[in-house]
Amino acid sequence: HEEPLLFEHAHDAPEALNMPGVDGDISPELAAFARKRPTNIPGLSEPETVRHFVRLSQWNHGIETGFYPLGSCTMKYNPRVNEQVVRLPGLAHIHPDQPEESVQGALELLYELQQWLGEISGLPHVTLQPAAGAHGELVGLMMIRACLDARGESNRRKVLVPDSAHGTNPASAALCGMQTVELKSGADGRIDLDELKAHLDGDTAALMMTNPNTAGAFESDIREICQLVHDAGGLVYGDGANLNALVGVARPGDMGIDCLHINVHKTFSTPHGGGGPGGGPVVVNETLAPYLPVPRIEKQGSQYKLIHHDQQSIGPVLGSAGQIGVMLRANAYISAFGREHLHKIAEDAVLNANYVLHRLKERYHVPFEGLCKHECLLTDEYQNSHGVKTLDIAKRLIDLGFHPMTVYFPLIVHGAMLIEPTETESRETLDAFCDAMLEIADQCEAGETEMLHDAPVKPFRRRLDETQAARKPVLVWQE
Amino acid sequence: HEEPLLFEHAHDAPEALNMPGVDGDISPELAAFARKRPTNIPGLSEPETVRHFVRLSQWNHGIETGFYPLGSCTMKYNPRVNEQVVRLPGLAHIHPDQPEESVQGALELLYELQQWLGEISGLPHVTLQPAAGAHGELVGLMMIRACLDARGESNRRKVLVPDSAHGTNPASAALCGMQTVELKSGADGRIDLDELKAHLDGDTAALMMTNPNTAGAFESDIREICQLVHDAGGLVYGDGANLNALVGVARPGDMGIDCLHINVHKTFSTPHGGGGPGGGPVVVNETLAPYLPVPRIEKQGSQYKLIHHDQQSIGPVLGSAGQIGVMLRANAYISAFGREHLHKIAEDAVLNANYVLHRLKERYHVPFEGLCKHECLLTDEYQNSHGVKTLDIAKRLIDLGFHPMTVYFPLIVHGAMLIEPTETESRETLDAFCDAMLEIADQCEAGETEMLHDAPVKPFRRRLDETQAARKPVLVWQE
Amino acid sequence: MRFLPHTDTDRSAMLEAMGASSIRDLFADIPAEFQLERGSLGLEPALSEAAIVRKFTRASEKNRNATNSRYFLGGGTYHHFVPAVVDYVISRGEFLTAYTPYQPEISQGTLQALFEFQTMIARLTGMDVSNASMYEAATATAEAALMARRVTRKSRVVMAGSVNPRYRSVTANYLSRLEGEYTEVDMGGFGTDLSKVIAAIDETTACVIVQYPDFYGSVYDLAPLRAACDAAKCLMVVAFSDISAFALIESPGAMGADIAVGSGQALGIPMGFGGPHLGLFACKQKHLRQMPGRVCGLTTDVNGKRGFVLTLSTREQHIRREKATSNICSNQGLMCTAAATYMTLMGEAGLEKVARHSAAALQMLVTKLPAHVTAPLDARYNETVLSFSDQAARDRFLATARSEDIFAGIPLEQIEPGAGANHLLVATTEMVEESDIADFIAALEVAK
Amino acid sequence: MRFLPHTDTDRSAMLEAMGASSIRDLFADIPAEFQLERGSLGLEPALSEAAIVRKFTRASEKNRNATNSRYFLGGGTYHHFVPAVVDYVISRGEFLTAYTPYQPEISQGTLQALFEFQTMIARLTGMDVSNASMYEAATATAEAALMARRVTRKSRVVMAGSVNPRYRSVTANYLSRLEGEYTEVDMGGFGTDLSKVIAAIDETTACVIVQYPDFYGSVYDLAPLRAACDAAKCLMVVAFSDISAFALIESPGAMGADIAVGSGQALGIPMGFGGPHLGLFACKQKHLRQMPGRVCGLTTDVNGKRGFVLTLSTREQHIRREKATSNICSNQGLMCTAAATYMTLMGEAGLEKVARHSAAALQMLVTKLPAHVTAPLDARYNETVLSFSDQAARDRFLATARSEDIFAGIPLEQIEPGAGANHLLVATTEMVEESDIADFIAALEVAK
Repeated sequence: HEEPLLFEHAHDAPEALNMPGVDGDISPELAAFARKRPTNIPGLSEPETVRHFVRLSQWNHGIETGFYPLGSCTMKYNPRVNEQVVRLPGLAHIHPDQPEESVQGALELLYELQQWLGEISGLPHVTLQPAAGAHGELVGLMMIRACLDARGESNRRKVLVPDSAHGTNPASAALCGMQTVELKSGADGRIDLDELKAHLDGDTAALMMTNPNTAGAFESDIREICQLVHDAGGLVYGDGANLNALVGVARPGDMGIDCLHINVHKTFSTPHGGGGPGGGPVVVNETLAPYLPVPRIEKQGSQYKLIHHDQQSIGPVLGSAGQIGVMLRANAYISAFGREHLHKIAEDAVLNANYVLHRLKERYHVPFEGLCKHECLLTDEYQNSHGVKTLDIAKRLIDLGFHPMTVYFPLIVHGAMLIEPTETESRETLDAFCDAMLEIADQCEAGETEMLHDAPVKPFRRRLDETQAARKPVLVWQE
Repeated sequence: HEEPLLFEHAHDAPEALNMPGVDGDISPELAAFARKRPTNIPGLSEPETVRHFVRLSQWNHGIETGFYPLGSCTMKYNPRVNEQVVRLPGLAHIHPDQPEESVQGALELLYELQQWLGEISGLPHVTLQPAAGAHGELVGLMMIRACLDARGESNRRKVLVPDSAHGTNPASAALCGMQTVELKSGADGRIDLDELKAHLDGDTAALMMTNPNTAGAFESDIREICQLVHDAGGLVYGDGANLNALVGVARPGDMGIDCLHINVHKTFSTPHGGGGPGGGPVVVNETLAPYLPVPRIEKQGSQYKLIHHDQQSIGPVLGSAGQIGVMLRANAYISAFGREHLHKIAEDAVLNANYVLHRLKERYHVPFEGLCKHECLLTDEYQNSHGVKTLDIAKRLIDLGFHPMTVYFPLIVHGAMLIEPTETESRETLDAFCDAMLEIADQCEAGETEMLHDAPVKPFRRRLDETQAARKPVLVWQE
Repeated sequence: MRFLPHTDTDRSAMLEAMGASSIRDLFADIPAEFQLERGSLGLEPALSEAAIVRKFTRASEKNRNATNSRYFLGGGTYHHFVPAVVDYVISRGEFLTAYTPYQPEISQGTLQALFEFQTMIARLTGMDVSNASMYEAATATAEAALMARRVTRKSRVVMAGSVNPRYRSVTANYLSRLEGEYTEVDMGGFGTDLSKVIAAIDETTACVIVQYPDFYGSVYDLAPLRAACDAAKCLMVVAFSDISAFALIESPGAMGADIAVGSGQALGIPMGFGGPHLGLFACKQKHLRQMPGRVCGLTTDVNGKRGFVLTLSTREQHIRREKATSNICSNQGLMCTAAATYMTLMGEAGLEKVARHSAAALQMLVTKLPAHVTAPLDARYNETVLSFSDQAARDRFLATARSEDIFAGIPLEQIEPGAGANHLLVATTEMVEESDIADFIAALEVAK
Repeated sequence: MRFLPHTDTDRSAMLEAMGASSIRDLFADIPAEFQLERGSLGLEPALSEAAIVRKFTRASEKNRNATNSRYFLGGGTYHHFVPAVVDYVISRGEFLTAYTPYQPEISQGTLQALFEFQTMIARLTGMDVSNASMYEAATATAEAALMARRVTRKSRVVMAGSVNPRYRSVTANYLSRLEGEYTEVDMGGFGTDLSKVIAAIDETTACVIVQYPDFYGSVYDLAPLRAACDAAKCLMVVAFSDISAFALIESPGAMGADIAVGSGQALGIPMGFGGPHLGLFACKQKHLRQMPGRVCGLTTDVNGKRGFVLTLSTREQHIRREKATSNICSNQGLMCTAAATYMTLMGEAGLEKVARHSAAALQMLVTKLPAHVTAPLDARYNETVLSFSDQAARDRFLATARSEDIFAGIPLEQIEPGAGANHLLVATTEMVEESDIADFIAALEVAK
């Protein structure tokens, strides 16, 4: 059923809510600045507010309502106990500037998470401050830049980025005042060592790489790659978006990566929330440790401290110590797996992706042969000849009860479909998804092109006109 | 999308959860009684469990998803803050047999509720123990019986019940070992004083009445009715299911009612939960006060006490002091309205019902003229000539986005439709509902009979075969 | 008022449409003498939401609770773990704010959950069928006695004295208003002596009610009683207070129960100071139509698709009125959804682990008891009676334990008024840690 | 492991289907030297759910929090009331566990909520348009400076010294890696002297950043700055830290801001030890295409029905890569839904009441100050600076207040390292009761 915009509800706002606090006078000095025009925020009664947002929620697909095989996004189950514990009053209702002795419990949980992230990544020095993955990239590059400057190599501003990389990589480099040079991927979708060598020089600050890469393939030359970059005087930045393939099985730090951000809203299951909040802790080795941002959480004796000032630090990158609630959820997730089970995250994630690949590889074009890690890459090449594109397949999946996979990314293949099932999906669900994909392939071959172009027909809205939206943007409601 | 029964999910249960506590040996004596056959409870992983029940929830209509005009059920908005406060650990995780001094906070809130219910009803002596309305009826009748026995009138076992009464009334009387005599309603749907007089005699224990009655009409002769019963040596039991019409505006105790149960899941907005839990506190006057069940909550000085034994009490009617969590929600609801606003509950509820009646009365047959209180009664008389029945109208409402009203109750009219909008619905919603009802009347007159017989077509399931279900009952899943 | 959508403009417009001039015009049928002045009731001033939160928080903090104490209380209510998922599911408005599923087309969520609930309860108790809940265990026990009378058309009810005293007193209370005899069989000790129960059976007996594990935690073989009931053509009713037991020990059904009733509070429902809990009612298929309460059944819709409805409603009060099998209407629907969610999450293996840990904790405790405290040595599930030399010794221990934030048990006479005041009813669940037991034992030594 | 659905049977069957013999076969592309032995990481043993609850409960109870203390802390984070409805809405899995709404057909819930959020933020700030959030206020301020450079094609950024020091230092940090000048204007006192700011503007200036109300709570007229910016053809960027102010006082838009950035934490989001909060970004329509971050726009579907999509994505990193307006990708989506719910529940009148009570509490506090403490007497919203004779006097008061469970304020030098150590930054919200103020004043007297 339709639900109007709240501005369209057919009545004036009910009387104001009963409010606690001081129902007294404001100062005449402040009153002189009284707002002259009404805010025109309509307001609904509580019953109507709840019904409005509950109804809106029903138009959404979420992990709790169905499979969400978005490649590079790691849409896994978000434990409910995590939502419960972060709402405990001593964690939810504390201020970042309370005296340290009044927040030792919170600091203890955060410090523990720092230690764990260091251990899991093999990069023992950690900041929890970055608010998201892209923010972590920026922070990591700032640290690399600070390190190079400290070495007297302020000329090094070139960042090598494979053409398969996430778009945030070059954007973060630009924001850090560095120049991106794109590396063309090899025929197997991996980094081409010759291409890398050709671009490494005395101006090179870093290589930004994602491993496994965005085609789902592990960069098996990782040791050599890191060695080449280090020999050329640069550092290696790891984009941790795909860490779910490795957690508990292998550590980026052991491979030669100097600096890595971790998307806790991917690997450690903090909910995506329709776009955020995320969390992008950055883990580094000894080389970069002095440059970590402030405030830092440290343990001194039995006391936990927030260190606000440090000479070599790149300084603050956020107005607080981080997205604390998100970090606490990550602590809870790791606590639940513990030493005994943590590797099962990567193992089942990789098992699931390879299983999907196995079931679909005869009917969908696989651009790069071999094992995949936690996600598998297909293209629409076989379907193109029937006039069906990746977008049609994606939209048809909606009618069959699934969220589409990531489409048209990575950019290095035409019509990419990147599928990431994660460790929290059952074989039953994977089979149902693969069956749906095979049914689409059948329908395509049977010439049901029009039906595929018309999809989706089941959800609340059908295909939306994005061109119209962009050409004449309407971003706020006008009565 | 379909969701299988959990027994049908296509895999074995995952390994057992990690469990706290003592992972040790049980005694050999107990081990001798070990269960021999497996429970065969399949078990799903946590992600699958959540998805299973979230998907099931999506097939339900609730107050939060739409209008729920069920007459005699008082489906009003259930405040979210009430759900929050009853989950506070000092209220949710306490045992009924903890020492009294360790549960003073809980007892205080319950005692306060008792006082409030007494004040609101005009019947100052209160038990919170009955678990639901029907349970309250039984408890009230037990007290009436005990009172009559104490008067030496153990012959009085006859309970007069109008034919418009809820079915629980005669059922509760039977369970209390009393005999029901049905009073035929007058032409206006109200109690016929002559009919009442004709049945009052020396064997009469009580009149059970609902006021306003189930046709939504106030029994304006209430003073005379109570007087007649009292003069005949009987007591008057009030069915509080319709208290929402009176709360803050008039008090049953002032009218001569001796004993009343209060459905807190109706009047005081504790959620219905798909059938329960409810709560049926009983409030009585001085005459019946000695017979209240135990345990009772009393205040002695500044301490709150649970009184477990009392000579004249009818004894315990439940294994605990009541559905405490439900009572706490009722306290929170009354707290929010307070002295200043409580009457608005009845005022807006009655306003809404009369507004609906006003908008529909030209197109739907109104069996009893005049004002209604918190609900209004219509019948399908005008639609019958077009081959359309109450059931068809109800099912068509589903397609139009509304839960049906109560149908075929009360039994005193043919094809009853009993509509109760409550105070928490907006004019906008009432208008939309009335528009839908008028549209159905139009469709009926336009001869769209088949469409109306086919309704509903929109929900997840269409009309279900109730005969088949009852004839060969399948109540458990057989693999 | 934040729950009321109308503005005064709305109210005026609606009144005007009806030709009324004030809301009180709509109350003209209520005699003026009964109409209250607005705001005249003796209530507190309205509270803001923040003030309500503050009020309840303060009240909550006056209570000590199981999350900040060591916990050994039982007697029908148990501190088992409640997974966050259970509370999340029943907090969703689609379950929480739905009515009884009388309109099945838009209530399939509640109905399928009920069907799954009934199935799992039947399997766990070993019975053929389950209903869709009663209020709680005591009233369910009373309803079982009434059902046995209907089934057997006999009236005498025999109740073992080792049934939870609260179940006994509520049952006695229910039955006392009705025709027919009710007999309680005194047990003597802290366990069940079936020979005494069997001796009380005669040919007028409709049913025998025992508890298993009994009120004192004792587990025993019901086979002799089953034979005796067969001989007397009466029903065997088995009550229970912690259903978690049956993941570990033989079920009432396997022991031959005709009717099994008890508490499902262990299945994901917090203690909540006594409620809302979950009354369970299960029986043999052949007695189905005499069962009280709602049931959910399988059927198909007009398209032939599987669906669920409330069924056998001709037993119920809204159809049968005074001839109904019970007067129950509102039941514990939401708690059924909670229990279904809990059992799904646990599965067979998880349920068994809960039971095993609950029983192992008791065994560990009993094994470590110092000599001045005695406990029975026969089969107990997760509850037993500790006996002290005298009341003073027991109360000294209770006081010591309280000072260490240990709720060490319930003085037996608090539930069973006839019991001596030197006994303590002690229960364990999977929430009891080894260190809690060590602290319990240490307190015993201190208070010796 | 309760989050993993596979049994070992599943795993074997899947491996067999693929022709693999063990899961580690699937990791053959990772050099063996890098592969860890299972269970070899230095982590803690796995915890049951109950143990996780216990661990976090214990940690939580080590902290004193705003629900059991009197609270006067601000400085960018405020203890406003969070209605239960807000938390309920964002706890629903359909909002909580959804991804960024790139597939609009099955994301209309998130999208419509975003559109409503953008509209309400635009109205409250008095701006034309809002984006769909930034991380928080400090980074949003930095992004505003960068946007001003793109719009004006000039590079100098002038920052008033009365902007929250954390916004200043993060902005300075962001800008320090890029070309262009950055100047901070020292203010001297605890307020904003616009003449000093205006004096710092020159023709190379891209923007001037001020805070309103400023870091010290001061409210002042921005008209002179607007005129100066017009003259210099630079943008006026207005930062804010408690958006609740604008329900009571003139908005940044009404004051002429080109860009308004700040925190939306006041809109139903708990303090949470510093996050996740909500960064807001609003600007004039004409600068829309230089705005960073996601935006939601209105459009229609193929049936002509109104719907919403993420739009203007050609500004963003996943399309424009190094030429994007920002690198931001994950934002604070769920907090937008929280804020939209909060504003809907409050409405204009409720928001105004929150602001009025917040300001009235400060006014009451300042009026009652004893003579040994001074505070500015000009217009302040809900925050001000109290000055003591010396650090010892201030710290004596803080200690007294702490012993009474009052969090009385933030030592100014904790946020502004250059400040003298005799000042206290004190904030009030609608959660401060009259009795809290009385206790605050009493503590001042005691510690005199």
